[in-house]
Amino acid sequence: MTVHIQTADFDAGREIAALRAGDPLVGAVASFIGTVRDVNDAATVQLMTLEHYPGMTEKALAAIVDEARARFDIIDALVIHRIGELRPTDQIVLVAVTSGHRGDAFDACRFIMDYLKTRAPFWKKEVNANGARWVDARVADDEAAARWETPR
Amino acid sequence: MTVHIQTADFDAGREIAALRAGDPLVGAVASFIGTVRDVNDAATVQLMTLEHYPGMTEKALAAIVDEARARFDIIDALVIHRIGELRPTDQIVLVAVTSGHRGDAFDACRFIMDYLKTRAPFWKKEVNANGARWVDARVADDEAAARWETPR
Amino acid sequence: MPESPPAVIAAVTVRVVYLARLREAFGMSGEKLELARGPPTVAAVLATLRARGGAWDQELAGGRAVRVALNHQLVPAEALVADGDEVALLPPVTGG
Amino acid sequence: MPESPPAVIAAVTVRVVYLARLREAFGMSGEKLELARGPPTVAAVLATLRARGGAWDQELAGGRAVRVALNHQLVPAEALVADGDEVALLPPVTGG
Repeated sequence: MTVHIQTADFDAGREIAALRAGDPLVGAVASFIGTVRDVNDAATVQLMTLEHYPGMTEKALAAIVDEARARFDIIDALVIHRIGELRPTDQIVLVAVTSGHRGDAFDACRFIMDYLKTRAPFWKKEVNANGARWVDARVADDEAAARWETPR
Repeated sequence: MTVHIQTADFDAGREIAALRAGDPLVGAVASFIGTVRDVNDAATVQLMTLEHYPGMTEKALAAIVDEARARFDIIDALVIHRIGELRPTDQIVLVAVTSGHRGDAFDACRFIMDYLKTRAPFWKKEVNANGARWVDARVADDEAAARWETPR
Repeated sequence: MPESPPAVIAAVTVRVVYLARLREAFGMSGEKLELARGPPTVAAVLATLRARGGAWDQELAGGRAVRVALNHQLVPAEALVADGDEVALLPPVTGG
Repeated sequence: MPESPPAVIAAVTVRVVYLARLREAFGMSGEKLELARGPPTVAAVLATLRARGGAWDQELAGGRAVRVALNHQLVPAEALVADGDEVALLPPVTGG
């Protein structure tokens, strides 16, 4: 179970390969990459700055991964989240999960993303032609996280 | 929308990167890699042979991807499925989906895998210490596919 | 004969394909099959094969989960087949 | 004096951290804050800050979705704070 907060880009393929490398119990690897879109709320994004709360961020992500491990039958999980200045098409986040079977891999990967979106202390500020503004939280993200609270 | 059936291995990282390359509308990339486990039904797998029904396989996968595109708001999708002789830890299948938002990317990726598992004409034959045997279909796979038939 | 001749029913010959476990059970990957009589359906193809007995009857018994693809599309047993069609018999799939 | 002295209530001083939009609205990334009176809770921290008026009152009004992390853990408003604790005020998060 690994969590990285970094300004540097990451090689998703290499990270995913390393997560399952040599483990013959792994039958399923689910992963998610979040990237910077150039359009948000109809304004063209030129630059995005990702800020976080050092000290809490690592703990919050580790707690989310632990919760995923408690809920789902997974073998390993990785979260990499970038901070600092990002531009359209840049990678923001990678979540990868290995498991014996795909159901748990998919569930855990999505669970981690949904919780990360609502519980990990990251904030996006974007620069477009109108200036800089903090990105608003999305109600859809709260709803996505809330779905994990009720029996499915 | 691309479907490949091949004996050669694939570079998942490169394929995923190519799928989203340069498209600033992409905000989410969900992907799944299926790999050969060395244990199935308690017997140690030494070798697995994947057979398919040439001519139908490509059509079946394309139809599944089309169905995903009709159901979910996705930008692009890729399926690579290997055939021939595979060994534990080898990659079997890659499904990758790009979308503006993660919900559709996750849903479409999982939908494609669930349908692939129950509708694409592939068969696994495994060799273990007891000899060769055709792998049994899993009831869980039928159930996973059936969940997409009912409103969620 | 004073009566008019019966309507001519053209014989339907299909290409049957056996896949995976069925190919091994039947000892062949496929064959041409002429449907003897009755409506030319997928069910008729299966009935013709089962009538051979032995492995054919055993593998194609009603309880076994064999699916049928007609010209590469999964179809139900009622589907009509035409001369020259490819009818493939598929054990439950196990890819992915 | 014949009466026994009142129980000593030690003053509680916490480190308050302002993040993202709040840091900009308040013009600082954090400060030391002494809680004046009453039970030392997260709610007391927020009330002390709101009493300053202006941006403080506006940003921390009940309807605004500010969450609080006490020593890096999200906590409800009733949570007790102790001397030396770090109390961070978080706007709704937007990572991922």
